[in-house]
Amino acid sequence: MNPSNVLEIKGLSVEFSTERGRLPALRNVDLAVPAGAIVGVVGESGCGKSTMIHSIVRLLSPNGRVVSGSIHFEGSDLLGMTEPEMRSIRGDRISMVSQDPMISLNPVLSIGTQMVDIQYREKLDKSRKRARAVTMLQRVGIPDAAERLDDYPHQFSGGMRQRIAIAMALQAEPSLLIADEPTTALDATLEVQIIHRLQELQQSMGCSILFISHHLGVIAELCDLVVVMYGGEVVENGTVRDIFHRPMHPYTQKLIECDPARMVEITRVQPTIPGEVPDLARLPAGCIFSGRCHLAFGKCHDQPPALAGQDGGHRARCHLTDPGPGT
Amino acid sequence: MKPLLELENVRVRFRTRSATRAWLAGIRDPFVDAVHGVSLQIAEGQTYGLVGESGSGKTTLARSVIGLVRPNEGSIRFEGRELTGMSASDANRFRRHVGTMFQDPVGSLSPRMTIRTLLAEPFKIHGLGNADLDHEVRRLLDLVGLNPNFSNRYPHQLSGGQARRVGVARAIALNPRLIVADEPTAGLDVSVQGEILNLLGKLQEELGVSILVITHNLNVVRHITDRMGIMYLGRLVEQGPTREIFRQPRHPYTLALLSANPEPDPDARINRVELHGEVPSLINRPSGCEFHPRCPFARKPCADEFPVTRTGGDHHSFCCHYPR
Amino acid sequence: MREPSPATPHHATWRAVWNSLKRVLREPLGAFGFFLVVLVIFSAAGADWLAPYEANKIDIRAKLQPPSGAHWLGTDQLGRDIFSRVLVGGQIALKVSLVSIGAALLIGLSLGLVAGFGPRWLDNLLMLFFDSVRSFPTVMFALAVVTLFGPSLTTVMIVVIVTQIPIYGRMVRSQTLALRNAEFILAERAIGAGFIRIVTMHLLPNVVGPLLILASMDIPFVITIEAGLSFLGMGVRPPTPSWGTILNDGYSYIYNTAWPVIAGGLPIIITTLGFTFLGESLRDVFDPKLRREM
Amino acid sequence: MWLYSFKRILLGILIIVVSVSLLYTMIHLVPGDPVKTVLGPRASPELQARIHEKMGLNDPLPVQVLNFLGNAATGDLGVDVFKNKPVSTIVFEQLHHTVFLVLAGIGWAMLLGIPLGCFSAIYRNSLADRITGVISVSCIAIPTFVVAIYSVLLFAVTLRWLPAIGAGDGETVRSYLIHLVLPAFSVGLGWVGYLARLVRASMLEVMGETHVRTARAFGLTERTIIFKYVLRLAILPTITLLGMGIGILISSAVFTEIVFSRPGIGRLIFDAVTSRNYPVVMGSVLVTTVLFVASTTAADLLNGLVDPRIHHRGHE
Repeated sequence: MNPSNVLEIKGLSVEFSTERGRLPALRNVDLAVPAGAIVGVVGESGCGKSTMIHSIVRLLSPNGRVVSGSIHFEGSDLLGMTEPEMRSIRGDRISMVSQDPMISLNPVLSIGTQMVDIQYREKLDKSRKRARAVTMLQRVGIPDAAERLDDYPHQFSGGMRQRIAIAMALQAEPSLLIADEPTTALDATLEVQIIHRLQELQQSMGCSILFISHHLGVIAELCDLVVVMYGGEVVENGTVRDIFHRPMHPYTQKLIECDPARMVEITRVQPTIPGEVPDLARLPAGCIFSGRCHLAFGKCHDQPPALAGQDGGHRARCHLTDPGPGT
Repeated sequence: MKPLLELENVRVRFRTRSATRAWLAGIRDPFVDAVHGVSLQIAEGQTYGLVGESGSGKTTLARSVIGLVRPNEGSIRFEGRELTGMSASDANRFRRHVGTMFQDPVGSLSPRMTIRTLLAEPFKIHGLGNADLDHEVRRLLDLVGLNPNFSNRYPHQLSGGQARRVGVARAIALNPRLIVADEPTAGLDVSVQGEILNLLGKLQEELGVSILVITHNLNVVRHITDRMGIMYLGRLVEQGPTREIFRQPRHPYTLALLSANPEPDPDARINRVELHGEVPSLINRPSGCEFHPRCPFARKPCADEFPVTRTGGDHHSFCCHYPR
Repeated sequence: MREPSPATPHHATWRAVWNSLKRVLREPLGAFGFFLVVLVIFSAAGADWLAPYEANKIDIRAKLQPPSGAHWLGTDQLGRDIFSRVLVGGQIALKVSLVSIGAALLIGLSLGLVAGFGPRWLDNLLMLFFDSVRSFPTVMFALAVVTLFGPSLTTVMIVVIVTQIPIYGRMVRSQTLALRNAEFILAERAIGAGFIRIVTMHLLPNVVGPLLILASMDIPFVITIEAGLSFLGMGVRPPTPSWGTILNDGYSYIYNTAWPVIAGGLPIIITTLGFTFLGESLRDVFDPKLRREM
Repeated sequence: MWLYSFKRILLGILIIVVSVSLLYTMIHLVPGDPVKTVLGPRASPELQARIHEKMGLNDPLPVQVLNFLGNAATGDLGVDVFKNKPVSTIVFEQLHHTVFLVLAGIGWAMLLGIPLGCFSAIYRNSLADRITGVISVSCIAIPTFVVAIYSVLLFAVTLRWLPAIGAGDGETVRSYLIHLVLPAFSVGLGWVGYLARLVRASMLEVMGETHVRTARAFGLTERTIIFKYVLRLAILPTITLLGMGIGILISSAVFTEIVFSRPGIGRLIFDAVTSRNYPVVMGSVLVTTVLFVASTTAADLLNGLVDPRIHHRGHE
């Protein structure tokens, strides 16, 4: 493991057992989050983003199972830890903000109670913990934080609830924050407010962020490094400029092309990616994207490409950019 | 150009409490204005985009156009004929000329019906049951680019994009003059969004329909609409030609909304107008210009006086004391 | 490419029923429940020619006999063959539950639709009615009705119908309210579908399934009420056999012999267990929320 | 919150008024003179007239209903013309037996059922959970009076461990309690199953919600998550069910009281019905209805206290 990385995932494969058989939701996923960096994960629905973050904190639903691979966090393998060891990391060293603020807080406990509860590791009395909670709420921009500490989640708007969720996640000053589409449920003007707040807090605390989103604009604005996922695989990773200015994988190229915000010229015919996301129960033999790729050639349909490129730098899983061994 | 659809001063009020409850709580006017004083026109063959954040009243406005919500004031004219206060049978005849698409691609299809039944339904409802329905169903599926054997499937067996195509097919089944599309791209992946937008564009070219698009996605509006309107707290704060508004937004809210749209380019430098606070509740509308508590450019008169609507050339109008 | 086959909705419905039945039978408890229910239905339907004796034939000399080859479940205090009485009693219990649940379903469905679609005041009025009937505990209500009309099978059915109406009515109402503003209903209204079309073609198909499952789970409850009232002497009039009267007769002689009591109680237990197990697994199969848990 | 409570209590009173009026009307719409039924066909016309007058049967029906309700509100439930005793006295002589029975029954059901449900939810799909499930469902399915009879057969007749008849000699608490064991067992058995199933189902539902995953992601201990974050929500439907349960049990106690020959309100109504003693029927039905509505109302109010989403509704 590279010591400058907070999180390093190597060869992670995850399966779900369902009525339709075993679904390989993640296959051979590599990902690294350097200390102090914001890493964005982009991908469309069903690409395995959520499965990946649930594997990191080891909260996969009961029918999911890690088949192979390792997840190293600050030097130790998370997959090899006992449950109490893992619990001591959750919420303290790694914390999470989830997608829908309306359902991610307990509805019958006041936010003060919830924020005090998550500080159970600290040896402080309750009033000190409450004071810390107020400070944190102020930092994320909750007006009248002290007066509202005993309010319940339903008394806050969606944007406020997401701020509270961020405050809770950053309370313990974790070294890694996993943000799972934290602004998808919010309106555009609120989205901007919250992203900026997140950026400020990240800079002042110096933590790393793993930021999951399908919104390319947000990724481009916020992240330093970007990982592109498709059908349960990492198809490309690199710096934000690599990905947006020099995309190598045809999927990445198409995805960026498809974003209507990208197009300077107004056009009535939008670019699209024809075809459908592959069915996990019947994966193609070759490249996962071959069925929809406009550049696919013979080899693509029967040989899966490897993730290749500069080590630790810009890499793509494509036969076009990686001619393969022996050539 | 002759307007196909004309809205004048439309106001839709919703009851917030029952009469007895309001009386108990001492509220004299237990209503909110979900839509207030909205006037707009859509010409034949034109695409109009209605933009706004959640709670801005854009969906309510669309529902009043298709007759699901009855406006309390104002008039809605379709091909010059007044729709408000129309008899039920006249309203039904009018519905033949308007196709509707709802937000949820799968949820807006009746779950226990096959696609075939769903597509044949408009014909049956409007007394065209003796048409060759199988032929019509195949024609519609073909038109929206779906394989004919989809007709035996049920809505939950479709992907979001496919269900959306069925929604489009239903909307155009009776050759309408106007399509009202509420968030046509909601819940779809970027790569599929384009397909639906292209489909709408193609159909518009072939059939010459007008489209009213309701969305929060500015990118969609920018590419497919001719004119657009921006709603805030139930009012239309700015409207005009789409190019014009994107080039030079005049209302500060429009400006904030446009700049809140992050570009997929790490080097794009955005002069962002950031708003304070959150959208106020409809029950407590701010005084004066209703945007002033959040407006970064607000000055003294903004808090007291309601701004008049001004026009800035080419039917570009905005409702602000100090337009940009 | 294959021509689209003109699959009728009926086709699909039967296939769906068959598929769910297969899923029910795969679970041991579901299969057990199904077996018991089939057993009960067959024995009730065939009671007339399965019963070895005439159910009311008195033979004082052979009273209170333990089970034997001649009397499989023994005889009661009047020497009547308990096995025959149990079979005929089952017929009555099933008839009462099917007829009264059917009637309650129809009335509840209509009232629920009226409450869901009607004006606010009517909704409030119906809800008040539902709540009032429900707050009249079933047994109290039964006793009150018996005071008025005297004990009879009709009384039992009236009691069941009136007490079940609010349950179905409330459920249909809440479903209707939830679906009334569902997007697919709005979409139908937008293309001009009339009220009757919306209710019959779009609302009912989505309400009836859960309602039938609920109703099937009420069958044991109704059988219990019938047996209970008959046990109290407020249901079926003697000498007509009912599981409740068999139990009551036996209870008077419980210190003499245990057989009549056991024979009267077992069919009740078998039937209620069968219907409950079957209903539970039907609900598991149909309720996707529970299935996801598995 | 107080607006909610006020509304809920008002609704409860309204429900009582409506249901009792319905019953009263029904009784008086039935053909035949209740007095004749009571006194028999050979009673003298003078006596009939006197009883008529005494029972207020000469007034128009709505007046009678109003009078009955008005009197009931002041605690006057009318007079039992047979015994010439106030109905309220008769009812309250019997009521406590039923209340003890119900509380004992639901008490042991709670003590066993709720933990059982929690256990099943925590170890869901384990063998123990499956067995608990089958037993719970069976407990629900078997009717109370069958349980009562079989328990008499087993524990009183065959094993002779416990008494089968009566409520004790009325002198020692011990004898009262011993006589309570079998009735309370039969009354509560079904509720063990109910509570276990309900607690299990609602806990599983809550455990699947996102906020529980959030709590896990903060590393809270499983103990805190189950007992503070899950149970607090999962218990809400249980409170409602218990409220209904007490009401249902009070009314269905009649079976247990008949089987065990116990005094109690169920038996009182049963006897009154068999002898067509209308004033006693009306009075005791009113009391049980009030108890039923009171317990469901109390459950809803308790729910309102525990659930902040209801609690704060008045402020918005």
